[in-house]
Amino acid sequence: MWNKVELSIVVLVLIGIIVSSGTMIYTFNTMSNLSTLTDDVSALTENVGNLTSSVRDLATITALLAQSMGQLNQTLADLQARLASIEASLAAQAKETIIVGTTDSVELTLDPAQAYDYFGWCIMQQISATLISVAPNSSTGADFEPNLAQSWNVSSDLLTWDFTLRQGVTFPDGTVFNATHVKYSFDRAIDLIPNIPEGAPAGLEYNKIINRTDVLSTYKVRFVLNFPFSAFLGVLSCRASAIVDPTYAPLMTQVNYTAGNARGSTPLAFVGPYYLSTWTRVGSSDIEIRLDANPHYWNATSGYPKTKHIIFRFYSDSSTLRLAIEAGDIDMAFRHISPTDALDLDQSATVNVWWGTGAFVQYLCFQEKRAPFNDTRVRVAVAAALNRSSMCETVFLGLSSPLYSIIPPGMLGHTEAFKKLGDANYTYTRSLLAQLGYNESNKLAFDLWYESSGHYPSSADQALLYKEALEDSGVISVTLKSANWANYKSNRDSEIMDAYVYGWYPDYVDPDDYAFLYWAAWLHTNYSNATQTTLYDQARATANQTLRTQLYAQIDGMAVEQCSVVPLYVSGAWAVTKPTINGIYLDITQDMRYWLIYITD
Amino acid sequence: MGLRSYVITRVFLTIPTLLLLLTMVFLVMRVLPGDPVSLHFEKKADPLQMEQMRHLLGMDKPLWAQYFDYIAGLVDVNYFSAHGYPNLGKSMQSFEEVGGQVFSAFPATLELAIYSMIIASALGIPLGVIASKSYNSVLDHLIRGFGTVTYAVPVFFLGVILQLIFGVYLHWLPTGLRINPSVVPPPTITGLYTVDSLLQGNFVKFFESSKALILPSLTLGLILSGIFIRLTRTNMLETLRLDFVTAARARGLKDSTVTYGYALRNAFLPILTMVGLQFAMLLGGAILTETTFSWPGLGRYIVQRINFRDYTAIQGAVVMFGLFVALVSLIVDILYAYVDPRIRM
Amino acid sequence: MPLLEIDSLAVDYRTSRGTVHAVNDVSFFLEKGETLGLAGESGSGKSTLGLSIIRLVPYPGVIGGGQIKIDGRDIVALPEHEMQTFRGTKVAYVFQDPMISLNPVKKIGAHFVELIRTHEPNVSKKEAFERAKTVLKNLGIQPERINDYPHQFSGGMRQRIMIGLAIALNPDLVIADEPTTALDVIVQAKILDLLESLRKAYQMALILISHDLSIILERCDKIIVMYAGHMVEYADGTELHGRPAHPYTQKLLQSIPNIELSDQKLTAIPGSPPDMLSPPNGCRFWPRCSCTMEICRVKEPLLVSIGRNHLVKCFLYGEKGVQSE
Amino acid sequence: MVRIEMKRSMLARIVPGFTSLVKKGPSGQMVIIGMIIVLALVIMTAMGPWIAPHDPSASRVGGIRIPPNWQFPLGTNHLGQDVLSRTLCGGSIMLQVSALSVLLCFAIGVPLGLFSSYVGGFVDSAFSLVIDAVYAFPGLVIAIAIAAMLGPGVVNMALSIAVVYIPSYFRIVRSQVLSIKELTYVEAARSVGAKWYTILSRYILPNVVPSIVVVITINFADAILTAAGLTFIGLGVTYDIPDWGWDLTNGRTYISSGAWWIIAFPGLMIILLALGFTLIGEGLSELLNPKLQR
Repeated sequence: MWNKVELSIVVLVLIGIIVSSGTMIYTFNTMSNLSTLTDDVSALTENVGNLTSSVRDLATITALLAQSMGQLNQTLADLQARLASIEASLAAQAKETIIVGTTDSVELTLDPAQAYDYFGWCIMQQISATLISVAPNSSTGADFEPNLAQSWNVSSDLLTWDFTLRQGVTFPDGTVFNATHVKYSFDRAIDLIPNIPEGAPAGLEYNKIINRTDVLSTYKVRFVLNFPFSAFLGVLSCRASAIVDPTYAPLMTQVNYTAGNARGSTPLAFVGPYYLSTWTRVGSSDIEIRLDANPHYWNATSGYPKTKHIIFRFYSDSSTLRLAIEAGDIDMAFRHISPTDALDLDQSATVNVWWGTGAFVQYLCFQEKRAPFNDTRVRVAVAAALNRSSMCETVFLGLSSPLYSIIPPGMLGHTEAFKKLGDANYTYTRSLLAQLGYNESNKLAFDLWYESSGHYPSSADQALLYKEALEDSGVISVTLKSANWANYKSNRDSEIMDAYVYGWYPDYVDPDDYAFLYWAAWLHTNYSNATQTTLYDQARATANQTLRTQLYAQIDGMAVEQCSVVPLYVSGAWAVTKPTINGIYLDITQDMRYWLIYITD
Repeated sequence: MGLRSYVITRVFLTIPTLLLLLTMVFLVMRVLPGDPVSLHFEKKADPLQMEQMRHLLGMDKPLWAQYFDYIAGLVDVNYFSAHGYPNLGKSMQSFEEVGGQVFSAFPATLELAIYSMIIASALGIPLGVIASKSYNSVLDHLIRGFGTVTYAVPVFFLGVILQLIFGVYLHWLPTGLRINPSVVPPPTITGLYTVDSLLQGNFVKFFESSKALILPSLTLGLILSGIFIRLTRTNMLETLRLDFVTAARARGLKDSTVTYGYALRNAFLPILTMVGLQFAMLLGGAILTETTFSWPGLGRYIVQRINFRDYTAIQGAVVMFGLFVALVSLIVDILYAYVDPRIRM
Repeated sequence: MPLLEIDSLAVDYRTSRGTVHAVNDVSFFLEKGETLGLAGESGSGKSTLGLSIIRLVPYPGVIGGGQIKIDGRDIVALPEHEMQTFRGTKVAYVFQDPMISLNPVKKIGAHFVELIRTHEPNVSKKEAFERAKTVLKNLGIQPERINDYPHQFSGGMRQRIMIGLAIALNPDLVIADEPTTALDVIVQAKILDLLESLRKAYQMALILISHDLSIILERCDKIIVMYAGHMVEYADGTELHGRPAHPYTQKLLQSIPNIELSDQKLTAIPGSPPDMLSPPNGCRFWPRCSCTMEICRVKEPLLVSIGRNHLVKCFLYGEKGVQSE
Repeated sequence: MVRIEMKRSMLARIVPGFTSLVKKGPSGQMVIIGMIIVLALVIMTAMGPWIAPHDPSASRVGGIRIPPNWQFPLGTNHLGQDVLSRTLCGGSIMLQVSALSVLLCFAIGVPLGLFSSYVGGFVDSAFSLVIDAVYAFPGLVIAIAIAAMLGPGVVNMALSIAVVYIPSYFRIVRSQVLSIKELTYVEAARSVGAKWYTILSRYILPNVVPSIVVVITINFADAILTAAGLTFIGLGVTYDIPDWGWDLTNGRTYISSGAWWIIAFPGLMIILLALGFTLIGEGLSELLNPKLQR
C-alpha cells in the first residue's frame, strides 16, 4: 500500500511539475519577448504608451457602463430607502409568513382523483380536508381523530361504515358542507377512474373497495364496501379521499392546472386551514405556490392556522436548497436536504434540524420470468449476500435504517423476518450457489438496475454499495445499469431488468398498504403466491389487531423463503428550519402539517 | 441591391432552413426505438386506454400524417391568435398544451441569455482589442491566457464556485431563482423580470431580479467572454494590418479613432457573425447554468421532461430553441447588412 | 536649415528568426520644395525608409539608430502623441494601393472632416466639410460625391482622394510610396501630374518612392538608389542619368526601355535580391555584380564622393573609402 | 511543375505548422505546452489502474469525506472512496468518449465535406443546407436530446456528441476544397487527366489537413466539456467506473458542506485536459492563419 501511495504521489507531482514547467516556459517566453522590446527604450515607451492608451480605451468603454452605473447607484440610493421601508413592512409580515424551500414540485395536478405524488398530496392536505385524519405524533399511524367527521362506527363484518359529519363547516362561497358533498366526492373518484390515463389513484382503487356511498341524513353518510376492509379508516384519512367542491369538480373530467386561476386549478373544497391563493407553473414545474389562511376553516376559532401565509419556493436540487437555507433566503427547507447536508446543518447554530420517523421503504425486485432468478435459491442467496447496514451507514450516514420486513417499524405487523438470512452472510450464499454450480471461476452474473434521475434518494450510491457487497461474496458479479424514471418504468413493464431497486411511499399508514408489495402485479416480478394473498385478505377482513399481526408475520415468513421482493431500508425523515420556527411534527404519516407551524422570536 | 430586398430575400432563405430543422427534430423524436405512448404510461394503462391516448395525441395516424399535423400545427395562425403561442401538441404527461409551457419557460432563458451576452461582449471585446493592440506583449499573453482558461472551464463548475463564494461565504447574492423569495414577481408583460419590473415602475423588484441575475449571467458570460476575446483579437490583428489603418495613422489621427473608428468598426463585421453563431452555444450553456441556479427556463424544462420521456414536450422545447436561433441569425445578418455599406447600397 | 535631415538611420525588423537590418546607415537631407526619388527593387528597404520618417514602421520593426530631423527636431525619441501632431500637418503619406487605403465603412467626407478636426479642433464640422469640398474640386472630383463611400469610386479616383487627404492640411513634405503602381498606365501619368502640380501650388517637398527608375528620373531633383537596405548611390537627376556610377544603377538604367534609341539592348539584372536574414558579407551586391573584385567579398565599401553631391558605395571608386578605415 | 507547385503550397502550410514550433514564438509554445499536458494526462490515465493506491470504486477504504492527509493525499469522497485513486483513473471515460466522438466526426464529416464540395452543384447545396441547419443549432440541446433517447453508455454518448460536431468538419473541409479546387496546379492536374481520387488524395487532402487538425483539437476540448455536461445532467455512463465527470457532479452536492477536495481535483483534471487541447488548437490556428503570417 505505502509504496503505492508514494508512487502515485510521485506521478501527481510529476504532472504538477510538467504542467507548471510548461507554464514557466510560456511565461519565460513572454518575458523574453518583453526583453527584446525593452532593450529598445523607444519601443518600451511606445509599448507602455499603447498599454496606457488601451487602458484609457477600456476606461472610455467602461465610462459608459460607469455612467449608467452611477445613475443606477442614484436610483439605488432611494432604492435602499424604499427597500428599508419595504423590509420594515416585511418584518411586520414576517411573523405571518413562512417561506418554504423544496426540491419537490406538483407532478401533475391537484385533483384528488388523479394526483399521486408526495408534494401534490402535501398541498392538498393544507387546502382541503378528509373525514378523519391521523393525530400528530401518532407512532403507529392508527390513531385517528375527527376532522370533517365527528364520530364513526363500523359494523362487525367491517362492511358498513357510518360517519357523523361536523356541522357548521362552510365552503368559501358560504355553501354548508353536508353528506351530499361526501357522496359526490367518492362517486366522482370512482366514475373518473376509466377516464384517467394513469388509472385510479394508484394503490387505492375505490371502485374495487367501495360498493356504494349512501346519504343517510344531512350530516350522516354511510359507506358500503365490497369486502371487509379493516384499513378503511386509513384509506379515508389519505389525500385521495379529500372532499371536493361540486362547483369546481366536474363529474367526468379531471381538473388540471390553469394558468392565472388558482381556484379553478383544483376541484378541492377549500375547507382546510389554507386557501390555494397563488399557483404558478412554468413548463409543468412549479414556480410559486402561496397559501393564505382560510377564514372559513372550521377550526379557525382555536387559532389555526398558526401562520397566516405559507410561500413555497422551488429549487432544482438539494445542494442549492441547502445553500438557500444557509444563506437565509428561506425559513424552512423540507424535502430533500441530503443526509450529509442535514447532518452538518445539525452542527450549525443558524438552523435547526428536525428528525422524524420515516415510512418510505426501498426494496430489491427480481425478474422471475427467466434465469437466474427463476430459481428461488438464487434469489435467497443474493438476498443473504446483501449488506444493508453498511449501505445505510455509508450512503445515508445512518439516517435511514436497515429493513428486514416490507412493513416498516412502528407499524402493526412489522417483523425482523429477513434477519434470518443475515447481512453479508457469504458462507450461506456460497453454499447455496455452490449447489447450483456457481463459484469463483463461474460466478453468478446479472444486471442490477437503478433509477438515475433522482426519483429515489442517492440511488446510484446505493446501487454501488449493493454491487460491492454482493461481489465481496466472491461468487457473484454484478453489472450496474441505470435509466431515468420514465425509462425505468418502461423497462420494468417490459420485464427486461434482472434485478432492480424500487421504492414505496405509503398511501395510508397501514400494513395493508405495504404487505402486498411482495407480489404486487405492477412490479412485474412475475411472482404470485396464493397463500400469501389469502393471508393478506384475511388480515384485511379482521379488525382484531393481534390476529392481523400474526397474519402479516406469516406473510413475512413466507416472503423470506421466497425472496420475491427483498426489503432494503426504511428512510428517516428530517426538516431544516430557522431556529425561530416551531411546531413541526415529523411522524410516521410523513405529513407536514403547515397549519401547526408557528414563528417565535 | 437595396437593404429592403436583401432583408426580404434573407427572410425567405431562413424558411427552408427552419423546415429542415423541424423535420430533423421530428425524425429524431420518432425514429427512436419504442412506442412513446406505451413507454410513457404507468402500469394501469390497459390497451384500450392506450389507444385512447394515442388518439388523443394523434399518434394512431401513420408517420407522414403525424408529420403533416405537426408542421400544420406550427403554422396554424388561428390557433396562435387564440392561444398566443404556436401549436406544439399536447404534453404526454399532463396533456397540457406544450406550446404554452414552452412559451412560459422561454423568457427566463431569454433574459439569462441576453444578460450573459452583454457581459460577455462588455468583457470580451475590449479585452480582445487591448490584446491585439499590445500584440505579443505581457498584457496580450495574460488576456489570451485568461480567454483560453475560461473556455476550458465547465460551466457548472464555475457556477458552483461563484455560488459558494458570493452566496455562501459572502452572502452577497442569491444562489438561485429569478427573484428574492420574499418578493412577489412582477406581472408578466414581456416575461423578463427586469424589464417588467421597470415597466411596472417597481424599482425594488427590478433591484431584486437583477441581483438574482448577476451570478447566472456572470457564469455564462465569463465562459463566453473567452471566445469573444479570441475572436476580437484575431480579427483586430488582421484589420490592424490593413493599409487603411496605417494610412489613418499616417494622417495623424488619434490612436482611439484609429482603433475604434477604423480597426474595430471593420473587424466588427466578422465578430458580429461569429457572435450570432455563438448564441447557439450560449443556449447550450444556459441549460447547465439553469440547472445549477434553479433557473426556471427552457433548459431546465427539457431536462425535467426527459426524465418523464415526455416526447412531445421535448420536441416542443427543441423546436423553440431552433426557432430562436434561426431568428437570432436572421437579425445578425440584417444588422450585418446594415453596418456594412457595401451590402447596404 | 533643411526641412528633413536624416543622419545614419538604421531600421531593424526583430523577427523570431533573427534580426533584419532593413535600412542601414542612410543619411540625406531635403530642402523645402525639393523632390527626392527613392529607387530600388522591392525589398530594398525604400518603403521602410519612407515609413520610418513618419515613424510607422510596422511591427516588429524598430528604428535601430540614427536621427530623423524635421525642421531640426529629432522625431525618433518623440512621444507618440506629439508624433501624431506631426503626421498629416508636417508630413503626409500616400500609399501604394488606393483600393485598400480608405476606410470602407466611412464616407469620403467623414475622412476629411475627421482629419481636419483632429488637427484643428476649433474648426466646425461645417467648415471642415466645405474645405473638403474645395479640396475635392481641386482634385477634379465633383464635390457632391463627398457623401459616397469609397467602394463607389474607381482606383484612380481613390488615389486622387488619398492625395487630397495628404495635402488637405498643406504639409511641408509629402511621401508618395509607389503612388501609381496599383493603377493602370493611363491613369498613372495623370496622378503623377496632379501630384506635381499640387506640389508646385503648395510648395511642398516630395519624396517619390518607386521601383521604376524612369518615373523618378523624369520628376525628381535628387535621387537615391537603394539596394538591400543600403543607399548605394546618391546624385542629382541629370547627373545620375548622365553618368551612373554604381554597377547596380547602371544595370537599372539599362533595364529601362527607351523610345529614342531604336536598337537598344534591354538587359535584366542576373540573380535575385539577397535574403535579408543572412545578407552576403562585404558589398551586398557582389553576388550579382559583373565587376566583382576580391575586396568586395570581404569588406563593405563606404560612400565616397565622386563629384558635386554625387556619392557612391562601391570599391570601383573607393580607394580612399578603404584607406579611411 | 505541378508537383513542385503542390509541394510548395503544402510546405507553406504544414511546415510552419508542425516543425520548429519553439522557434515559432508563443503560438508554437502554446501548442507544445498543450501537447505536454494532454500527453501527461493520457499517460496518467493509462497508468492509473496500476499505480492507484486503492481500488478507485471501493467504498469505505477510509472514513467518509476525510480531508487530504498523508494516508489519503487527496482525501476521500462521500462514499469513503480514495479521491487520489479516482483522480488517477477517472480520465478513461472522458478520453474514450471524446476520442470516439472525434473519430466519428472525422470519419463522417471529412469524406462528406470532400465529396459534397468536390461534386458541387445541387448535391453540394443540399448537403450544406442540412449541415448549416445542424450547425446553427444549440449543440448541447441536440446532444442531450439524443443521449436521453439512446440511454447511457460510452458509444451512445460519443454518438450524441459526434452529431453536434460533424458540421464543423464538413464546413471547414468544404470551404478549403472550394478554394483549392480552382487553383492552377489542380486545374493543371485535371487537364493532364488525373483521376478524381488522385486529385483528392494528392492535391486537395494534403492542403486540407492542417485546418482539420485545428478543428480536431478544438473538437476534442468541446467533446470533453460536453461529456462533462451530459454527465452533469444525469446522462452519464454507468456509475461503477471512476469518472471525473461523475465525481464533479457528485462533489457539487458536498462542496456546500466544505468538502472542496471531492470536486476540486476531478474538476482540475477536466479543466487541464480541455485546456491542453484548446492550447494546441489555438496555437495551431494562429500559426496556420495566413492573414497573420508575415
